Parts: sequence; C-alpha cells; structure tokens
Amino acid sequence: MIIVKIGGGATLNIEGIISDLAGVDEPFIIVHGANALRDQLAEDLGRPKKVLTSVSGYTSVFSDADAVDMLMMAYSGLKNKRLVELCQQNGINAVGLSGLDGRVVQGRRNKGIRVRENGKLRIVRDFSGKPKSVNVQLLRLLLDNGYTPVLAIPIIDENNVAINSENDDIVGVLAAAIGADKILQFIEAPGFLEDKDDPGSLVEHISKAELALREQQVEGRMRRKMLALRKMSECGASAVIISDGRVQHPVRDALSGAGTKIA
Amino acid sequence: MIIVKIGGGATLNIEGIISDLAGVDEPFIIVHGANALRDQLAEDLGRPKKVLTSVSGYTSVFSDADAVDMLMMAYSGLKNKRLVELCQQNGINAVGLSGLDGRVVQGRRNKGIRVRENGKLRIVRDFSGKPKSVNVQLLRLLLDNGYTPVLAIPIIDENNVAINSENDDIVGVLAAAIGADKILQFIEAPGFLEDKDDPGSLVEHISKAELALREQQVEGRMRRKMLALRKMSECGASAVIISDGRVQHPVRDALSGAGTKIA
Amino acid sequence: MSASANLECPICGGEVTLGGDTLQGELIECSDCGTELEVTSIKPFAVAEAPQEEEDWGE
Amino acid sequence: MSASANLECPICGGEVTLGGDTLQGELIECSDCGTELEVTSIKPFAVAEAPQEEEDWGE
Repeated sequence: MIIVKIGGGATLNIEGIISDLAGVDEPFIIVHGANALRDQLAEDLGRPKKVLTSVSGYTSVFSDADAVDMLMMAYSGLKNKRLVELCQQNGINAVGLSGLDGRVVQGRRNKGIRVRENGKLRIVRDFSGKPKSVNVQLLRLLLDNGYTPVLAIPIIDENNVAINSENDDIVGVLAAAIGADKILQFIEAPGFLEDKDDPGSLVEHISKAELALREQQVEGRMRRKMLALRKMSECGASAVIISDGRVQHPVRDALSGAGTKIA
Repeated sequence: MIIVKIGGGATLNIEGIISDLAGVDEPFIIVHGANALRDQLAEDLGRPKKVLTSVSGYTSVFSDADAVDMLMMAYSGLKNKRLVELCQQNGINAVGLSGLDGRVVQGRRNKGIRVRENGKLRIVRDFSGKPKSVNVQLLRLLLDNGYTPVLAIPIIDENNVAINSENDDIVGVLAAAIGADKILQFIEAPGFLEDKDDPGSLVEHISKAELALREQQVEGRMRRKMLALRKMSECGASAVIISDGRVQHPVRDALSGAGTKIA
Repeated sequence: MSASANLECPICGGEVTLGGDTLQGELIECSDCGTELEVTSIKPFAVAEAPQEEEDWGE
Repeated sequence: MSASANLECPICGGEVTLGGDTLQGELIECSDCGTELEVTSIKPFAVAEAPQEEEDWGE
C-alpha cells in the first residue's frame, strides 16, 4: 500500500503523477494539498489568510470559520474534484473524500495557540487540530471494491466539527493505521536539499536521527515540516520518499530511487 | 428508500431537515443544490454567472470551465461538506460525493444550445449535460455499511469530463435506478401554488397529466422545473412530495401529508 | 475582421460563402440543398452538418 | 475600555485584578499561588486555569 502525498504547489505536474499512478499495481491512497489555490481564492475574495506565530516560534494559519469555508471550497471542493476528474480520465476510479466524509479522518481540536500581541500573552482558539485516527474500514471498503480514495482536509474533531489540520500529520496517522509500506511525497524541489537554493545539493538518504538534528536548525513553517516528516517516518512505513513533483514522470522516478529517502 | 432533495435557497431550514432525517428509519439519499451560495461566490469573485436563452425559450446557465470550477467550490465543496458536518452532528454518518466520485452519476454532454445573438443563430457548446445512469453498486455499498450518500453536481460525462446538470433530472434518474418509493423536494414555498404570490393557493394533489398541462402555461426556468418534476414523477417513485423547507420540521411535516403530492 | 471565404457544402458539394463576421458555432443554410450547417471553426473556416436532435439545454 | 475588576483565583481563592484593557484569552499569573490563568471571557470577566499541555499549533 502506497500513500501518495501531492503538495498544493502550483508548479507540480499533476497530470504526470496521475498518469504514472495509473500504471502502478499496488493499491494506493492519495492525500493532496491546495495551498496555492486557497491563497489565490482568499486573495480574490479579499479574505486573506491569517497567520499566527506562537511564542515558541511555530507559525500556523489561524483557522476561523471563514478559513474553514475556504478549505472546503479550495481543498475538498475544486482541487479534490479536478483531481478525481483527472483520475477518471486515466482509468483510476477515484472517490474524493474530506476527513468529514464517513468520519474518514478524526482528530482532536487544538486547545489553543499561545501568542504574544503588543506585549500581552494570549491563548487563541480556532478550528484547527491534530489527526488522531482514521476510518480504515471505509478506506478498505472502497479499495477492495476498486475505488481509489483521494483525501483532503478539513478533518472531523471530537465534537463532529470541521477543523483544519496539517496534511503531513494526516499522512503519518493514515500510513500507520492502514499499514502503508511506502509514502511518496511530491514537492516543488528535487528532494531534500542541503542548501535550498542549490538544486545540486540533494541529500539522497537521511536517517531519522539526522532528521531530528536538522529540525533544530530551522524555524517556523520549515521546522514544522521537518517535525511532521520525522513523525511520518516513525509511523512504521518502510520508506518515506520526498521527490520532485514537477518532472515528467514523478512517480516512476520516485519508485526507481529519485529524490530523498528517509529510512 | 427516500430521495431527499434540498434546494439551494438561502432561507431553507437545513438544520430542521437534517435533525428530522436523523429520526427517519428508512434509508435515504440526499441530493442538494447550492445556487444561492454559488451566485454569491460568483459575485464576490467578480465572475458572474452567464445565462443563455435558447431559441425555444428555455433559459439555462452557460457552463464554461470557470463555471464548473465554481460548482466544485460551492456545490461539491462548501455546501456539501457543511451538510456532511451537520449530518455527523446529528448522528447521520454522511459521505459527500459529487457525480465524479466513483462515477456515481454519469451523463451525456449536451450537443449544444441554439441561441440567437444580434440576429445570428448559433450553437453554443458548454460543459453541461443530462444525467443518464447512476452507480447503484457504490450507493448500495455505502448504504449497506451504514453510510448516507450526500450527492451534488458536477456529474461525469461520456468522456470523463466534469459537467453541470440539473438536480431535478439527477433525482429522477437516481430514484428510478435505485428504486426509491418516495421523493421529498424541499423548496422555499409551502408547495406548488396556484398563484405563486398567494401562499394560500397551495395545490395539495396534482396528477401527472395535469402537470403536463400546467407546463405549457409557463416559460423559461419555471417551465424546465415543471418538465423535470413530471419526469421525476414518471420514474416509478410512488410519490413525489414538494413541501416547505423553511418550517421547523420540514421532513416530519412532508411525511405526514404537508405540501403538494404528485402521483 | 478576416476575409470572407467560399467552402464546399459537406452534404451536396454546393458552394457556401462565409462572411468575415461569421461566428464560431454559427448556423447557416446551404443555399443549394438547404441543409443546416454549423461553422465548427473560423480559423481556418470549417463547416459540418449541424446536430439535428431536439432542443438541448442544461441547468 | 470597560472598568477593571477583582476576581477570585479559582485555584487558591486569592484576589486577581483584571485591567480594563484585558483581552479575551489573555494569560495572567495569580500573584498569590502563581497559577497561570486564562481570561475565558471579558463580558462579564471570568478566569479559569490555563490548559497546561505542550505547545499546540495547526497547519
């Protein structure tokens, strides 16, 4: 079982990823982002994304009800359905689901983010949280009957409320719950770069310990990405492969060794 | 089996409909609109809906690719997922699907609409069409495992392309394919009114023949609505009930005789 | 506006003249055989028999 | 700005003073027992012990 994570970047070769996947024999589940699309929608609607930096340096989106509406339009709406359409055109009988559908991804609402504003320390609560469990029965039911799940946020919290969540965390929980052996993560770079401005500085292999070390050297969103990658690699999947989603055959290349392997 | 059609009007009591449905024993499938929400989104984005009037008097939305994107954001995105969320909060384990998902509603692309523009007769082709068949296996698979399908446009055409379609037509094809015995249609009026400005002029019962007659007396969108209603009533369902979706208990009232019954 | 052009009717081979202001999808009648033709493309000009089934409209 | 107010610390019963510029969700320390308190509402003022688990952040 492969978990295929497609980032939300606008320059990814989605057609290449999907047509490659049509040739893959193993069952797979797609988890996708849509941040480029959401940001454009938020700008067009004049409802910009609110970002908070917590006291310990992590930045994160402040998800109020309107931001969750935006997720439903961009992630589980437009991006998910155009991806399902593309799958169908490549002979993949996809079923697009948000975490709400059939409670396929359940999570717990964040207790609050501590932020400092003009000198005051404050707890800010929003509609975001951590994925905790996955409805494996529904996923199996679909997979065993020839359907390919294509998952997107929002997920569902302990009070059946729609909440935002981090796709990397969802992939980790999903991979562990369904017993995936491979996680393919497609990004807008050749893989993990020593120096992010030098495409030649690709790191072909990183151990989990090394990943923890690197995590301390970065800040904000990048630090959170690294933490999530480490958690993903600790979820039991034999290999996490981060590779270039912009090339002509992203999946074929990734499965034959391209990009960075975390194991 | 009941098909519950929830119109896209903004004044419908969705909470009332869903909490009533939680108490219904029979299995049911929800088909919903979102035209109020889509029109607002189109206006906010400055991408207004294009409407065409064909030479024989029918008006219809001109669905270009951008309009279908809008459907994916408003119908299968925001409206569908907020409805699924509300179902989950009422103990209904809903699974939201567009017609693309698992090819659950398949249709045929319109060959083109004949329109007259500054004196010239022209065929205009767009991404719209008629529903022809339904993936009953997927719907049964979900229903038999305790899930409630919540369906929305777009649907999938013969070339696996996402197309717009008329919800009333979808309900007719669905009801026939799955052998529904009742169709409940909730609208922003007490039911079928003799005089649309007089809520007291409710017609409690209409035969199919009468419906065909009335259809000739109206124009444009209303005429198409009536034609769709007639087709719905001819699909084998024992009763089509059109009733007020704004009251406190829309479903309970409809099932105990409120509104207009077509049979 | 592009120049007008003469084409062959795909049904009877008669001559069909398209003016410079012809629209994509425009319906015209072949003056020889009377068949309704659809201008399927304007750059370059091309015509085909117009679909004949009953009036079609969407949502 | 609303007037300031004196409340009772829910942990030790000590006096807690909230200034008129207190924010919803603001974190303050009880001067008697040092517990970190969260201003759970400002109209009317109310405080509760702040959640103690590790730093939480979302997407």
